[in-house]
Amino acid sequence: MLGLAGLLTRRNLIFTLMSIEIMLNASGLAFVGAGARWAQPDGQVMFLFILAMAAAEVSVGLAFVLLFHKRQLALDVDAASEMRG
Amino acid sequence: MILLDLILILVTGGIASWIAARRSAMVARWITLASLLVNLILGIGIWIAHLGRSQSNPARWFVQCNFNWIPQFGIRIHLAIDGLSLALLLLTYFLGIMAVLSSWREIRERVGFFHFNLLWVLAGITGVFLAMDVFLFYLFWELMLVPMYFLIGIWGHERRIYAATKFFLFTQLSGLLMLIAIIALAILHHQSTGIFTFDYEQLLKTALSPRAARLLMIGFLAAFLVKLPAFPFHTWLPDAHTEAPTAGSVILAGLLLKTGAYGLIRFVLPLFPGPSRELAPILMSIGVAGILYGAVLAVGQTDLKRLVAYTSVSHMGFVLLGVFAGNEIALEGAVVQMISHGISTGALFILAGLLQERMHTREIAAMGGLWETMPALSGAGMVFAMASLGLPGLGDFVGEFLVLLGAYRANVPLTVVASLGLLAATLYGLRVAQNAFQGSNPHHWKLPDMLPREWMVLGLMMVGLLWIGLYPQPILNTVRPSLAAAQQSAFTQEIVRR
Amino acid sequence: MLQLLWLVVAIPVASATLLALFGSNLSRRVVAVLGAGSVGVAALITLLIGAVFLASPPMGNVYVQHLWTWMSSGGFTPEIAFYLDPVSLLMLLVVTFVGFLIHLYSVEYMHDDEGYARFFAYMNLFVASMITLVLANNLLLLYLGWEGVGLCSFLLIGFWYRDPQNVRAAAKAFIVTRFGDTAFAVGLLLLFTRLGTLDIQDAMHRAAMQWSTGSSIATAAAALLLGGAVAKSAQLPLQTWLPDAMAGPTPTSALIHAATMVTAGVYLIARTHVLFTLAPSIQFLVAIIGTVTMLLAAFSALAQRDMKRVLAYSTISQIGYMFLALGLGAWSAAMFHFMTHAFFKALLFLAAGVVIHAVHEQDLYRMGGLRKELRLAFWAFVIGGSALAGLPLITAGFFSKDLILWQSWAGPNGNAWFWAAGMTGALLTSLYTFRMILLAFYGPQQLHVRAKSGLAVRVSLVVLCSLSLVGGYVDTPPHFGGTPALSNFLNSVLPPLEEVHIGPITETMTVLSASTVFALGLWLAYLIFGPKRSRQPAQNLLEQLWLAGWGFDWLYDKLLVRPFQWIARKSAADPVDVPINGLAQVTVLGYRALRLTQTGQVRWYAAGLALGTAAILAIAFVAR
Amino acid sequence: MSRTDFVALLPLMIVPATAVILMIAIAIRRNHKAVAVISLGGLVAAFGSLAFAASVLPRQVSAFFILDSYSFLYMAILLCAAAFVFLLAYDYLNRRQKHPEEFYLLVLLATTGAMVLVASRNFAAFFLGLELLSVALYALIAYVRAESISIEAGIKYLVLAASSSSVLLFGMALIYAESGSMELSQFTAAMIHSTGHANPFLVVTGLMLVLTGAGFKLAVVPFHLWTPDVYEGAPLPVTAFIASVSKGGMFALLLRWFHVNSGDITGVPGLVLSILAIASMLTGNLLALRQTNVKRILAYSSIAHMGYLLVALLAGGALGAPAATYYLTAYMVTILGAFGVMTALSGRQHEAMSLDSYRGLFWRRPLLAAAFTTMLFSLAGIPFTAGFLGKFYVLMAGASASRWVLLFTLIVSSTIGLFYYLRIVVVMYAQPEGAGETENPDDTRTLPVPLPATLALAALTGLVFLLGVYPILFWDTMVAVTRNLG
Repeated sequence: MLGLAGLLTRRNLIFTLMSIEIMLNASGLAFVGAGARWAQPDGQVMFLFILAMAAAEVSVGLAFVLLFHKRQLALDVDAASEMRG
Repeated sequence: MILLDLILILVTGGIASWIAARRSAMVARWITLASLLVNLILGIGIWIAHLGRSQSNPARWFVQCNFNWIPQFGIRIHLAIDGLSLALLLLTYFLGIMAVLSSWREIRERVGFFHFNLLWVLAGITGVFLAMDVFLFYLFWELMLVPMYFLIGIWGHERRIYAATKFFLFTQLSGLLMLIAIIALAILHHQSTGIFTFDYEQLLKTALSPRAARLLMIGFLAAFLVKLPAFPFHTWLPDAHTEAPTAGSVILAGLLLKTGAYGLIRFVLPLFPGPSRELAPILMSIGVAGILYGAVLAVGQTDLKRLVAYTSVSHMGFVLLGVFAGNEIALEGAVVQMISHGISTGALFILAGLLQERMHTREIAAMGGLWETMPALSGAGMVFAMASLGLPGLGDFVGEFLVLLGAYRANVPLTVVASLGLLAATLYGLRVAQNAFQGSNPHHWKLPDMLPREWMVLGLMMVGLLWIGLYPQPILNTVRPSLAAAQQSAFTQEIVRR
Repeated sequence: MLQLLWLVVAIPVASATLLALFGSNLSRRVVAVLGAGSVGVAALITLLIGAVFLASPPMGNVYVQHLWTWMSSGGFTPEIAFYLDPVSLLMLLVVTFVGFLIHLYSVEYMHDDEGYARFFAYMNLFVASMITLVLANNLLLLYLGWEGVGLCSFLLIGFWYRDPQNVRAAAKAFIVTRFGDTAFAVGLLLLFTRLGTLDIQDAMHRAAMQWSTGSSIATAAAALLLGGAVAKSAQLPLQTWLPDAMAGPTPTSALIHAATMVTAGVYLIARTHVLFTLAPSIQFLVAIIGTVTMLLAAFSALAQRDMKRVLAYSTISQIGYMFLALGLGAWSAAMFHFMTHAFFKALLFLAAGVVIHAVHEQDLYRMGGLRKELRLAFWAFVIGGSALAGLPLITAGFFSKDLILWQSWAGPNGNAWFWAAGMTGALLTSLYTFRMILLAFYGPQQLHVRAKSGLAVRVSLVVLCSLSLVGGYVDTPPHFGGTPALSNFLNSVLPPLEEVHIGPITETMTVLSASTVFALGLWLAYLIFGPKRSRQPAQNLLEQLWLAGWGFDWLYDKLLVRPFQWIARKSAADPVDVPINGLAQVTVLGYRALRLTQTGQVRWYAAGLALGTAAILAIAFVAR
Repeated sequence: MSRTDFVALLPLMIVPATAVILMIAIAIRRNHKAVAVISLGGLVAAFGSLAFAASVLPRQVSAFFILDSYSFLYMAILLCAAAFVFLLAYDYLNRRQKHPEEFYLLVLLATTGAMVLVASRNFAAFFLGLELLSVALYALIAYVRAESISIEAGIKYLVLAASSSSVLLFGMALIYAESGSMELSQFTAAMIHSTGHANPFLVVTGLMLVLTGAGFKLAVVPFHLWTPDVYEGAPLPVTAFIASVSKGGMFALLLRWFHVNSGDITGVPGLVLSILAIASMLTGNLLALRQTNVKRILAYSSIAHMGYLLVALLAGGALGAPAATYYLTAYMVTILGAFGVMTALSGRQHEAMSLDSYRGLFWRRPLLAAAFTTMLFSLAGIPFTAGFLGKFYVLMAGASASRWVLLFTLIVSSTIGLFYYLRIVVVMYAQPEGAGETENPDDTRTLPVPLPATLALAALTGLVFLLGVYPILFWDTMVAVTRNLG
């Protein structure tokens, strides 16, 4: 999926978050589609949930981005690899 | 109930001496000694109480105690004692006392914790010899390891960590294999009878398909052969024995190895009669291989304790040979061998300990000509060396000869090869006796001879060996019924004489 | 009276224990009293018992004293019980008596040695085990004594433990004999498994019942026992340990390596003669071994420089005679020769001890002309020597050897070859004996004598001298009094001597030729080694070979010792450990490999997530 | 929504309610002690309400929640775990945090999430609970702002958790698309006959994707990569929380919906799960083999332990579920204890992570060391500890389902595991020389263990032995509770 690709390729944290967003929405879309197939509202309900959650996630994520930026003036994900092994 | 006490005394004694050690090390030592003495006396009491019985009445157990524990799986705290357990228990406490006395001066720091571990190992061993519930047996089997691991790992010599870990891993892996076998056995019993039980006597009645029996037996064998140790699963032993402190080596060689043999006799033979008969030739050959391999490697060693360790491999090979030879003589010989090997090898380790205490080395090359400075100790060394090379009149000979005698019926060529072990034994026996004590004294050692305490320890052990060597009958009478019971199922008909 | 039998063992054991435990704190006097006294008492008791036994023979000439059942397991019930019959009585008398004399001798001889108490402890222990061996009523107990004497011999050879030479010699003796012992042990296994008992009498009886003559089992059993006997009695091919065993103190050599222990093999075979008669091939083999050993050892004795080594080889050769006798089926002849040999060989050794003590030298070629200063020793040597060489009529050795020689022709298995070999042996014997005496006591004196012998030594020497002279009259051939007392005495146990081959060789002829070879040997010795001749040892190759005891040592060293040591050294690091440590290595490698996956990079982790998902999807669909 | 429903939901409400109260409290005035007390009180109240509500079980509240003895049991366990986390955290926070109050808030929320997971009955509830848990965790992990590694850990966890949950969602979507119902019981159906559907392709894919999501939370190979970093980066109490509560909640759900009582799991899901289990057991233990950072060691070991749990899950049958439950409980107790000791040993600057900081511990702080030893042995499965009986039950279950391959992997890998547990033990009992003291003199030796932590540790150690020696207390209930699953 596009989102995944983005997640893997882009080094910039912002982009990373965005691609996560995309992935979430994709699955949301899938729900809607499924809901449509069975003509049930549940799909849309689920989609709403997902949106809310995505929002929450991204907000926290952005907070991290700020902190991280403060620390090492960069938005490079790979910079965040102190811990390994 | 008294059986439970045997264990509890040791457990509490251990804790007590740990606490007491904060005040003074001496107290801790005395507490340990006392609790062991009490147990020894209790054991002798049981013996006296049932001396006559062991022949006369058919009842299997002298004393029993049996409580519920985990009812869902029919796991019970079932302890019982018969001749075999009794003999081994007496050995346990005897050697335990010897171990405490021999480490009287050797252990200086953390005395309390040392004796705590010591007593807990012995408690575990006691449990192993008493447990008649297979699950409980496994618990004690494992309980032995942990304190022993600490004994080696904390008070051991240079490569103690390596040795201790190796010991633990070997025994643990093999133990887990046994655990699976135990569980599988219980489940099979459950499937056939609908009741969950781990009780020894119940499981004896389990009907097993030959294939299942063989697999389960292999599970049990894994644990026991590693513990015995049988070639080629022995490599943990030289390291552990060499690195352990004196007391540790004594208990390892004298008792832990015996738990393996005990397991073979108590569980493998009666639980899996069929496979034991099928696999007997293989196992006997393993035993013989161990006899020769251990002996040859012993000759090659330069480290005194390591040498003695390999002699244990050789001696326990005799035990394995005897257990699966499949007749009364060999089996009884195996038991005698277990006991006398416990004493003789234990004594040799104590001796090595005394030497290391004085010379701060275990290298045989660094010794030589010690006779002129320590005649008494050297004399003792000579005696025990002779014992371990199987000199008639001393314990080991009786065991080995009976084993060979029985094995000869089962398998002539193997026995002939095994008797070459006696020859190899001469070589390492002389290596101990001569390279350490005789010859010139190139390093000009001037060392104090044995102290009264050390005299007492080694003297008692000599007496023990002489007793077994010249009049083993009491032991034989004590263990005979249990061995017979173990065998009836295993070798219903003795291999016919040709 | 006979009930005292157990004391004969118990007393030496007791004193040995006392000496071992407290010897270091006791005064030499006490030690001497304990050490020699205990054996003396044992000897006295033996005399009493012997007297009673002769005066009023018990039922069937046998007295058995049961002490306790050693062990009892699955029908295997060896006892600690003593069995007294003429044969064991004879052995018992010799052991305790010669034993006592040698102890007496040692009281003085070892007096200045630091290990005085230790020495007597070992010696007493030896006497005890030897007596056990002799009196054992079952083979296991006999084996106990057998190993016991082996141990004591080991301890005494290495008595002066500071010299690595001695230590090595001790080890050699122990290991070589242990070869035989192992064979012996296997023999016991076989006997019990097939006969169901190790009680000597029962076993022999059942064997005679169950096994046909020449049956493979009987052969095997006999062969195994023979293995034990060969090693103990230093016969081919296991004779190599005895010459080195001379490293021990001289009394030890006298008692253990001449008079008693080394003849245990003879005793064993005599005891189990039934087996050997059931296995003719093996019995014949015994004769062959005896003959060959006798000759080879005699040649070696001829080339030795060391006085004690000469005696050692002569011992081997004389035991060869006994084996020959056994092989011939002349059991009582073997016992007879054992007895006389015990007397004169002990005498020779003790005398040699005196000489060595006096001049601190064992090399014959450095001695010479000692006869003036060491009169007693000289006469002891002359008497002992002529007994060994078989000086007709007046020495014990003559009669016993003559009996064997005659049997080697006339006996059931006898033939001309054995007879001839026996004669050659006799010739060599007298040759090397007188070589020794001439070299040591004639010619110019080179060393001055430091020590004179005291009372104890004199007494024991004199007694032994007289015994080696008169000891032979207990059993004389027809022409000379003809009182086969000993043979008759032993007949209740050992089958009587029979004479199947008559003519062309007659007994008279044997006697005469024996006497001639004696004289011939003496004359040759005088020619070659006499006072007038050069005193340099000939250096030709043959003698070198003889000196080295036919190079057996060299052979065994190459064939057995070195290969084994090599294996032991190579495998010391326990090859089995390698694969196991390898396993450990593998796990560590696994760790290293997996560790690489923990890069710490989010994107890599995300990729891992994706790949993982892909993987399980793949599995899922492949599996369907 | 009737009154009984309300009663039944009580526990699920009290916890978030407490959170709300906390918010207000904090807004009014910051007071660590008070906050701690309130939150503990909340947990206790919730616990009590469990007992109270137990009368109306079992009950299905709306399409979202299923409240039966099973979910209640797990809720109870989770609540206790959270309580222990509080007790351990209190002093830790005192020592190294200016504003420790929000911690409780977040933990309470996360706990709520976990409880929702346990009780959830359809995809929506599942998703809600999961996200509630995760989002709270993001914050918690990066909670101690002093440490840059915490932030790193936070970012990693966020990115990965988010993407994994999106995968999970997609999977659910697919299943929904195929079956047309949001019921979690679809899983069970799918487990049993994934081929039975009109379009198995979708179902299987969905199932696998769901597994990915779940596997990520449980840190099962190959979804484990985050574990060590997050464990290391997160503050110790949080690590303890992740290890116990978040995994516990997730596994409870998995056990409920993937467990098949009729017998063991077979077919494709069975195969996949087995592979995951084996991979986890081996990988986890191997990765920990030479680690020198205790936190990471425990992280890796947790991977292995999840593998053991999967074995029980796979075994199924009458024994599987209770065995898994027992093992999980034992594991939670033990791991809480282990991290508890580490927390108690951690000073102002450093957490006691490096192996060296444990050198000779036994001779300085015998009791703490003894407790730690107990925990390690329990993890290693030495008899008389909870871990052993847990393993024993798992083996029983596996053996009765005759899943021999899994069992042998289990014992082999746990032998490997023993090695590194022993390494820690050895260090603790080694002579107290070496880097031990010099590195961080302020703590580990002088540091007093405060009352709450002491209580918690004592209780946990006690529990470990109780679970190890007298299992009857728990076993029966677990059997009863899990009887009517799947």
